[in-house]
Order: sequence, then structure tokens, then C-alpha cells
Amino acid sequence: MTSSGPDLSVQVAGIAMQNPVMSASGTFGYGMEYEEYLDLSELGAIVTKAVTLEPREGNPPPRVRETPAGMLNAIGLQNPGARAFIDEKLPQLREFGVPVIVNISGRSVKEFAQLARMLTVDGVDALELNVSCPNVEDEGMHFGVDCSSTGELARAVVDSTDLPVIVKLSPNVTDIREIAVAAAEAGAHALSLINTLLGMSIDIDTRRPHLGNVTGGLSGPAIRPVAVRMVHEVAREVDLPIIGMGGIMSARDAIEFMLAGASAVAVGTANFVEPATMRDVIRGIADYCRRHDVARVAELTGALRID
Amino acid sequence: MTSSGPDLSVQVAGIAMQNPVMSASGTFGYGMEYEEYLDLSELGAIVTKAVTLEPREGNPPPRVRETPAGMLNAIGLQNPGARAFIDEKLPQLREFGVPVIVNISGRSVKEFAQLARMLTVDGVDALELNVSCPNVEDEGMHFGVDCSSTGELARAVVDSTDLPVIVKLSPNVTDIREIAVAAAEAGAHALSLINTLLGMSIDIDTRRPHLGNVTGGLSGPAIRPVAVRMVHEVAREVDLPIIGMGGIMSARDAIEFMLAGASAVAVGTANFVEPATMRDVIRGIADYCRRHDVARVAELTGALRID
Amino acid sequence: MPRAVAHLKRRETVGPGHYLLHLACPEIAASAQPGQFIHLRVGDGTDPLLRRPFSVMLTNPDEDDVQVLVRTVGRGTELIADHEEGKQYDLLGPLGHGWPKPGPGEDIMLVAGGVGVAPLIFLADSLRTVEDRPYVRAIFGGADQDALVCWTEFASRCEEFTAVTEDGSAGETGLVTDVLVPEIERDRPQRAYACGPDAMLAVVAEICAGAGIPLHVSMEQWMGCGVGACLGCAIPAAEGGYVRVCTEGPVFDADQIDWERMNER
Amino acid sequence: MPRAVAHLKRRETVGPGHYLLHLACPEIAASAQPGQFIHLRVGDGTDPLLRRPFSVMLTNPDEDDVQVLVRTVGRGTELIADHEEGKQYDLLGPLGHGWPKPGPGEDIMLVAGGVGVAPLIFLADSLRTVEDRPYVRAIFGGADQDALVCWTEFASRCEEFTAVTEDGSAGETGLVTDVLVPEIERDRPQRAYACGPDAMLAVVAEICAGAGIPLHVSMEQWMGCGVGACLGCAIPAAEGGYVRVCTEGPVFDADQIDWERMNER
Ligand SMILES: Cc1cc2nc3c(=O)[nH]c(=O)nc-3n(C[C@H](O)[C@H](O)[C@H](O)COP(=O)(O)OP(=O)(O)OC[C@H]3O[C@@H](n4cnc5c(N)ncnc54)[C@H](O)[C@@H]3O)c2cc1C
Ligand SMILES: Cc1cc2nc3c(=O)[nH]c(=O)nc-3n(C[C@H](O)[C@H](O)[C@H](O)COP(=O)(O)OP(=O)(O)OC[C@H]3O[C@@H](n4cnc5c(N)ncnc54)[C@H](O)[C@@H]3O)c2cc1C
Ligand SMILES: Cc1cc2nc3c(=O)[nH]c(=O)nc-3n(C[C@H](O)[C@H](O)[C@H](O)COP(=O)(O)O)c2cc1C
Ligand SMILES: Cc1cc2nc3c(=O)[nH]c(=O)nc-3n(C[C@H](O)[C@H](O)[C@H](O)COP(=O)(O)O)c2cc1C
Ligand code: FES
Ligand code: FES
Repeated sequence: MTSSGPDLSVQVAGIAMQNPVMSASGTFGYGMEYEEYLDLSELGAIVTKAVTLEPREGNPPPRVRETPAGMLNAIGLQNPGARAFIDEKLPQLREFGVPVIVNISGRSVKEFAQLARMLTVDGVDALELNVSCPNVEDEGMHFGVDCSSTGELARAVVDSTDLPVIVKLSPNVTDIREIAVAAAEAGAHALSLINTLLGMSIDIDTRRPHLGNVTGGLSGPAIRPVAVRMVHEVAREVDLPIIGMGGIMSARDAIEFMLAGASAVAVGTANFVEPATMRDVIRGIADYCRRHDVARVAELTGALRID
Repeated sequence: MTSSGPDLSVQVAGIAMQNPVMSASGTFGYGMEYEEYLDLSELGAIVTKAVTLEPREGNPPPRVRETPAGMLNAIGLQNPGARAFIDEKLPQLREFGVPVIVNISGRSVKEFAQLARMLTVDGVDALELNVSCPNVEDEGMHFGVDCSSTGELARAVVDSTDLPVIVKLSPNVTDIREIAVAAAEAGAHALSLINTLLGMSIDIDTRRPHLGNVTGGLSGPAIRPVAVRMVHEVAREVDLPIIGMGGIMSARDAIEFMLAGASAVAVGTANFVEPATMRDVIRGIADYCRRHDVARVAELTGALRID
Repeated sequence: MPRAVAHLKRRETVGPGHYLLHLACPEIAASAQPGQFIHLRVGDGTDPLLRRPFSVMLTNPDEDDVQVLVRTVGRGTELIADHEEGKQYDLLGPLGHGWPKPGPGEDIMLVAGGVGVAPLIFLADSLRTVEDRPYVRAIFGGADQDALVCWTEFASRCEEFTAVTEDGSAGETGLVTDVLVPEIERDRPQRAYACGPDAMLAVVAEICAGAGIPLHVSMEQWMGCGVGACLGCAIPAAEGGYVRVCTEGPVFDADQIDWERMNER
Repeated sequence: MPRAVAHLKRRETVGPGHYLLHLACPEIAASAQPGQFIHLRVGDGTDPLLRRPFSVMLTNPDEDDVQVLVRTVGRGTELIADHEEGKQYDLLGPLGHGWPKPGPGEDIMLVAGGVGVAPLIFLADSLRTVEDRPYVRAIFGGADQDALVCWTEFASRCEEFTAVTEDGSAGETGLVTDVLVPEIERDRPQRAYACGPDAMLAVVAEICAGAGIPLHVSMEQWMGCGVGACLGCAIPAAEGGYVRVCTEGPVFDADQIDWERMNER
């Protein structure tokens, strides 16, 4: 970035990022997997795959399936557990010199709180609460789709850590604003949205679901209009920074989310299609700012014109 | 159909259809528009664009916009009103000799009931309640996303007509099963799902929403996995016939919906892409039945295998 | 049945980002009227999903030839710009209502902006063979000389022709409307036809209304079906409510349009 | 950096619905090991969205030549079957772990089902140039003779070769496993390699385990990223949990796989 170029830096929940572009949880492994394809030190932040208290095996295959302009996944939170994450993944992740946001998932409020305490360590810059994974239904809870449980969870985590807490919202709800408000009132420092839409597809020859888990999460460009709408809705209702995601493939798409109200964006499925997507998005945003005389990228946030 | 071919006929809420393929409301005008492109007498049924009590002008343009594997629309219930529909459109519609299902929309329970009474005339075979249009928010009601209003509405319409009543469900809800149950308990004879997902897209050069109405309904193949999942969920919960729709482009897609639990299917956006889609879907279903030794297409309903 | 298959015989680059498609399509060549459009399926999958509407620029029924002028503005038109000769297109058409014919020997004015020239070339061409043919004046405007695509095809079919560019790189400097006003003052046409960006059409409509000149405009709007079924292509009508570009248009009398509501966006 | 651009030099139809792509790709030609795969972007838009994995069948580093065998089964492979010569592909690769090399002079058995032949042709080819080369026997099975694509390429690189089809239209009649059992009884190989449908691999694994023959299998699974990041391509591991086909595989020792859980679907 030359000194005359646009200022791409953003602050989200106190996390200083050199640009607003990060990875979406679960689509970028722990970063290392993509090291050969792009320079990770150029990213705004890295968001990890969900980490749970104990190791998880994940769901039986098939776990992914393409759908029109999208994909279904039912990975099922496979991960080595918090201990192994801290010992084996985190040291490598820190080396890239960009903020590390750890996506966490648990079976209960207690487990989330415990995880938050464990992960409040050097090298972790923020926690993202995966309250919306379709699989987190144990203990009779269905976080993320009702306000009281989301609020309770967010508050418990906020109370267990001094790291910024980002609550990741599920799109599978009647009114996402309500949930966003609950998270805000519970003290969350930022919101990220959207997680995947719950979907399903069927092999008509075998008459079986394509996914081993029957249903899965729909991601990719197909869901972008839903994601942009939700970011727009939440941004008008809640005074917290938003990390917008859902089908971002290009700088154009990223800018759409920022205009709708996002302070930063995350790239998910597009990483699979083109491993260098985030680099291209960062450059494309800079180009756009130059072309449109935008001095600071943060000016784009919520700059949608509606008359 | 030769006598040795598969039996494609289905009964949905007492409506006898020669095959399970109908048009989705709002995508096929009043049928006449497509007369030159396919033989309407071959269809299972025709579902009309929404009819309201009074004429409606609809929303300002732009009203449609393409999105990845889908489209957004915000037509806004433009229609000539029930009187003009009955006088000018219905006589022509009847000529095709297939069941006519009239999609109705109102501003209040009273209006829906009044419409139902008006449309209980010769030549109308069933009513489909558009309880889920994003625009129906007048009188403080937001039908379709909560159970009590859906139930109240369905009951009022059922009480106002002796025609079969089909309740069309919105996908923009946390749990579509709850709404389906409410409709069933209120006496609905069938359910149709899904209506469009609420979405939005933005022109990053002008910084304005693409649609005049800001938000709109997302349809097309992009939403198919969500639609199939919802049909599957509702079919396991509610004992009413389901008309499945959302992104059907081919016989394969239609069969997916039937395996998930639909008794019939509707084709929407695909009509714009290929006006003869419904003909091709009907033929393709017949081929599939032949290849897979399915004697009656109705056997496909809910034939998904999950172990 | 208004649908056809067309083969791409040749694709000519007629300017930066502008292509002239020569399609082999007997049905359209035989039946398309000036001002009508075709609704073309660009790919066979979901990217892009919907058809794309294009005006017919010229037809040659003897050679089954249909010419379509395409400006690349997005995914669909960029794909078209890459298609190889021999590419087969599925299309609906000819669709919509074309230009009303001028009266015998009328003095008419054609006003084109950018690719809006296409349906006006077809109109000018069709008038060459009529008895007691009208006297055709034309104004063709664009941002710069590159935007004046196919101007020779246009100019050669008109009695008088004025080019105008915003940057002065070709013809007069300014907007089409800067030329239109003096032209009307010099010699008032009995009828005008216009096609181009909405903003241009609105000003042309105002000028013609002021001068009492009947004006026909060809309008654009995002389309779903192209056949009148989806109500997606509505534009505000002068009498209130909306009219469909695909069915009632794309050619309208200027006074059918509510230009004020058109300008709201 | 494991990514490259490849040009389609030639596309050969090698059987109904089977195509052999000759790609110009110096990077892959120089570095791909037998059993590795490439992750190819079929289009540049969203249809299809994800990359598609294909084994490398042969390379010729001197001519920058990479051969890939493609069977059309869906949207992506059908698009490939339509691509013109000169088509440019963006690809990641070579990816994954290839076949472990046999020991010097070992007696080995290759078992291929359908397009599963591709990585085994590459293996057989690579063994031709090693010192003290192994003795290579091969069994190639398919539904019918059309499924035995590229069998001459395979047979010509092996010491012994048996074809088998379910309908008897070529070679022996039956399944590969019907041939494998007597072949093992006749002369027990020291090592076996197999690639084909899951069901075939499961039976081959059982046979080899029973006979105490070390077996290497190349597995398939739906992929997201292809580089180990999404955990989408997991298959059940013998030690519990799952392994990734793209990263730990696609070649595994047969005893790394939990065949019982594999068979659950
Ligand atoms: C009746 C009619 C006749 C037309 N004739 C011509 C013609 O002769 N030559 C020509 O180059 N273009 C013509 N157009 C415009 C042409 O249809 C669009 O440029 C084209 O559809 C863009 O497709 P895309 O995928 O490249 O763009 P997209 O990526 O879909 O969109 C890019 C931009 O193109 C414009 N656009 C897209 N679709 C439409 C549409 N249906 N109507 C209006 N604007 C649109 C929008 O401003 C949009 O922002 C005509 C449009 C209509 C309605
Ligand atoms: C490591 C590896 C190596 C492969 N090597 C070859 C090869 O050399 N030649 C060859 O023809 N095919 C090979 N395949 C399979 C090939 O990737 C699929 O056939 C292809 O992706 C199908 O794409 P499609 O769009 O045509 O099918 P789709 O329309 O996407 O699906 C059609 C069917 O293809 C199968 N399929 C699709 N994608 C995959 C996938 N990623 N993995 C497994 N099965 C899939 C499924 O059974 C599906 O039902 C390989 C797969 C893997 C994982
Ligand atoms: C394969 C895959 C795995 C994912 N895993 C997680 C996860 O562990 N935690 C989480 O919060 N979101 C997870 N997500 C959701 C993404 O982070 C993101 O919210 C969603 O995919 C939408 O963005 P996209 O369309 O750009 O992919 C996953 C998505 C995919 C495709
Ligand atoms: C342009 C358009 C107009 C529609 N109008 C109506 C309507 O009037 N009433 C209604 O119940 N649904 C309406 N719908 C929703 C469709 O009937 C259908 O539920 C939805 O589009 C999903 O199906 P599809 O993906 O096949 O289009 C409309 C959809 C479109 C695209
Ligand atoms: S485009 Fe559908 S009505 Fe005009
Ligand atoms: S395909 Fe993503 S981990 Fe293997």
C-alpha cells in the first residue's frame, strides 16, 4: 500500500485489522493449508475452524455436495479439541502476524464458558461464538434461534474472557434482528453473519440424501442475497460492528456487504473455488476505493443510499 | 400416455390432476401468456398470480434482478383485482381443461375471507393462500411467520369456502413445521412450500439497492436445497399433501421434491428460463418412472430412504 | 411459435466492448419488425440463469440473417463476447411491439444514444423500401467516438445525420439533446423516434412534448419472462400504475410513460 | 506453488462417455507422482462452482504433456466433454499422496475398475524405468467392454494383463474379484494396488487382508477445497475418526480404512 492509497484498515470490536477481509470459519482450516496459495500475512484476520472442548470426529461422509451456485456441508465440528489447538495450531497461526479469531462451539453454556477461559491466551485476538451450528442441539438447547439462549450464552462467554466476543448469527430464524439485539444486550462486541442456511439434497437414483448427515449447511453465492439482506436489517437495528459473509466471491460482493452495513467481511466457500480469493478481494476493494475517491474503506460501511 | 405407461395422476386435497406438475403462482401469469410455448392442457394444474380484493398497482421498478442461480423479485402483488379476474381471466383459464388454483392475498383476515367467498365460483378448483408475501404487513399483521395468525387466517378461509384450501408457507421462519401444524389444525387441505426467501442486492456503483422495493423474494435453483429440506421436515410432521416448489428446473429436481415428501410440484422461475419446462418435467418424470419400474407416480411421495 | 434456434455465423467487433452478432435464424429474419426484440438464452445452465433481451438491429430474410448489436456490461454479455462461431442460441422472439410506421412522406427525426441505435437502424432500414418514403434525419450521441458504434450503418440509411459526443471526440460536442433543440428549431419534424438511456429519453420526451412532436420511445427494463407473465419489467405509466416493457412495449408513445416517476431512481 | 494453468491440446474420445485430455502443463508434467491428482476448475463462473478432482493418468515432461482420463457423469464432466481445443484450465496440483513404490523386483498386482485405471496406468508406466523393476500383473474390470477404457495403455505397461467384464463382452466374465482370487492362488503377489468403485475396493481389501497381501488403494470422495482445509472429503479411518482423501490420501494403505463404516452407505 503506498501512502497515497486508500486506508484499508478497520477496527472491529477493538481488533485492529490492516484490511477488512478475513477467512470464514471452517473454510480455511487453520490457515496453514492455504499457505502455499496466498500470503497469509496480507489478510485482515484469520478465523479458525470451530474448536470444541474435547476433540470431535465429525459426521459420516459424504460431507459436502455441490448445489446450484452453492454447496451443502455437514462436517460436524470435526476438530482436535481446544488443548491440541492451543498446543499445535496456535503457535503456527501466530506466525502470520495477523489477528487470530477462534471460532468456538460447545454443547452447553458451561462448556462455552470453559472454552472461552481456556482460549483466553496469548495469540488469540478474539472469540467467535458458533451459536448457530445446526448440530449444537445437545442438552435440549438450540442456541442461535431463540433470543434468551443466545443472550445467556453470549453473557456467559463475555464474563469468562477479556477477549472481544463476536457472536455468529444463524440465518435460519424468523427475525434475525431479535437475536442480534439479544447478543448486543448480553455484551457481545461484534456480530458475524450469516452462518449457513439449512438445506438438503437427494440422489434420485439411490433415493438417499446426498449427505451422510441428511441435512447440511448451504453456503456460497446462492445465499448471498439472503446474507446481504440480513446484514442490512441488523445494521439498522443494532449498534455493533458486523462481519458480513455469505457467498462473497469478489471485491464487488464484499463491497455490497459493506454498503449494507458490514465493517469487515469474511470469505468462505470461495476459498475452495479460488484459494487466492481473499488477496483478490483486498486488491479489488482498494481499486474500488481509488476509483470512487474513498479515502478510508470504513466510509463504505452502511453507505447504502435509500431514498 | 399409453395404457402401459406409468400412472402420473395424483390427487391433492381432492383436486384430481393428470400429473403432479403445476405452475408456481406469479411466474405463469394467468396461463395465456405461455399458450404459444406449451400445451397448457397437458399440465397438472395452473396456479394463478396472486389475486387481491381490489386492483393493485405493484411496486416501483426495478422489480427483478438476477442473482447467482436465482433471481430477486419485488412485483408487489400487481393484479387487476378479484372482480376483473373472475370476469376477464377465469373464462379463458377454464378453457385449458385443467384444474385452476387461484392464489389469493389480502390485508386482513376479513379480506382473505371475503376474497375466498368471491372466488368460490365455477371454474375455480382450489384456493392457495399467499400468507407469506413479504408485503402483507398491513394492519400490523405479519401472516405466515407466526402460528396463531396463520391458523386464524386458514380457519377463516376454510370457513368461507367449500373449495379445497392450500396454505402456502413462507421459508423465512425459524421452524416451518410449527406453521405447518397450525395450518393443518385450522383445517387446511394441503400445504404448498416454499415461497421466496427474503433477499436483497446492491449496485455498488450507485450504492442503491437493485430493486425499487429494496428487498425482494429470492427464487430459482439457488434456493432448492432449502426448499427440499423444508418439504422433508414438514412431510414428516404433518399429514397433509404437500405441493413442493423452489428452484425446480428439471424432472430430476421435481423427483427430489417428491421423494422428500411432496405429492405434487410447482415450477416457477424456470418458466422464464425455458417456457416449456413443465412439459419437459412431466415427460422426464414419466421416463424416470419407466426406468425405475414405478407404476404410479404417487409412490414416489416420501420414498426417501434414510437409515 | 415465437421461438427459434439461432447459429452464430460471425461475431464482429465493432468497437471497444461492442460486438455485432450475425445470427442464422430464418424465423426471426422472416418475421421481426423494427423495434422488436429477442430474448436470448446465453448459457445452458444457471450462470447466467435468465434470458437476456436484445433488439434486432437488421434482418436479411434472403440470407436468414439477423444482426444484433451487443454491448458488454456484465456476465451475460461478456460470455456472448467470448462465444465461438457456430455457437447455438435458444431464443424467444420476435417479442414485443415495434415502432409505429411514420405516415407517407413524413419528416421524421431519429434520436439514438449508444447501443440504443440498434432498433433505429432497423427502423431506418425498413423505411428505405416504402413508397413515398419519409425524410429521415438522425442524431446519434455517445460519451465518446467509441460509443458511436455502427454509425455508418445508421448514417447510410438516413437523409441527414448528426453525430455528437460528450467529449467532442467525434461530431459535435455535447449531448444529443443539445443538437436536438436547434434541429427542431431549424426544421420541425412531424414525428420522432428515440432509443437510449432513460435519462436521455426523459429529456427528449420533454423537448418533443414542448414542441408538440409525437415521440415514440423504446424502453429498457430488467426482464424476467419477456412474455408478459411475471410483471417484472414494469415501468410507470402516465395513466397511473405500470406497463410492461416486454408486452406493451418496448416501444411506447412517449406520453404513455410517467417520466416523473421514471426519474425517481 | 501447487497451481498451474493448463491448455487443452487435444481431447480424444476413448469410449462412450470417456475422454482423454491431453493438457499442456509443464508444472504438472514435471512434478506429478503416480496416484496424485489435480483439482480442476471447469468453468469461470458458478456453474459448476467447485473444482473437480481427477487423477493424473500419464505425464510426459519432455513435451509438457499431462494426460487425464475423464468419464462423464454430471454437469462438470459433461462441460469438459464439450470444451474446444485451446481451452485453458486453472488447476491446483499435483495434490495428495501418490502410490508407495514397490520394492525392487517385487511381484505386484494392480486391480483397476473403470476409470480407476488412470492412476494405475501412471504407476505401471513409472515402474518401467526403475532398476530391478517389479513384475507387474494387472486385472482390469468393468460393466462391459466400453468400460475398459485405455486398456491397451494399461496392458502394454504390464507383464500380465487380464480383462474382465460383468456381461462378458470382453475378457473373462464376472467381477475383478472373481479373477483376483484365482490369480492370488496361482501366484501370490507381494503387494497389490487398487483403484475403482468403493464396493470393489472393499472386496479387494478383504481378499488381500485374508491373503496377507499389503494393499494400497486410491479412494474417491466428494471434495470441497482439495487442500485439507474443509474436512469435506473425510472417509472413516480404521483407528477411529476420519482421514482426508485429499491430504492423507487419495492413496491409503487398505488397513488405514474402516471398510465396515465405508460400507454403511
Ligand atoms: C427491450 C430491450 C432491448 C435491448 N436491446 C439491447 C441491444 O440491442 N444491445 C445491447 O447491448 N443491449 C440491449 N439491451 C440491454 C441488455 O439486455 C442488457 O445489457 C443485458 O441484458 C445485460 O446482461 P449482462 O448479463 O451482461 O449484465 P448483468 O451482469 O446482468 O447486468 C449488468 C448491467 O446491465 C444492465 N442490464 C442487465 N439486464 C438488463 C435488462 N434486461 N434490461 C436493461 N438493462 C439491463 C443493468 O444496468 C446492469 O447493471 C436491451 C434491453 C431491453 C430490455
Ligand atoms: C482423488 C480423485 C480422483 C479422481 N480421478 C478421476 C479420474 O481420473 N477420472 C474421472 O473420470 N473421475 C475421477 N474422479 C471422479 C471425478 O472427480 C468426478 O466424477 C467428477 O468430479 C464429477 O463431476 P461432475 O460435475 O461431472 O458430476 P456431478 O454432477 O457433480 O456429480 C455426478 C456424480 O459424480 C460423482 N462425483 C462427483 N464429484 C465427485 C468427487 N469429487 N468425488 C467422487 N465422486 C464424485 C458422484 O457420484 C455424483 O453423483 C476422481 C475423484 C477423486 C476424489
Ligand atoms: C465446509 C464448511 C465448514 C464450515 N464450518 C464452520 C464452523 O466450524 N464454524 C462456523 O461458525 N461456521 C462454519 N461454516 C460457515 C462459514 O463460516 C460461513 O458462515 C458460511 O459458509 C457462509 O459464507 P460463504 O458463503 O462465503 O461460505 C462452514 C462453512 C463451510 C462451507
Ligand atoms: C416473479 C415472481 C412472482 C411471484 N408471485 C407470487 C405470488 O403472487 N403469490 C405467491 O404465492 N407466490 C409468488 N411467487 C413465488 C413462487 O410462486 C414460488 O413460490 C417461488 O418462486 C419458488 O419457486 P421457484 O424457485 O420455482 O420460482 C412469485 C415468484 C416470482 C419469481
Ligand atoms: S419480463 Fe415478465 S412481464 Fe415483462
Ligand atoms: S477436500 Fe477439503 S479437506 Fe479434503
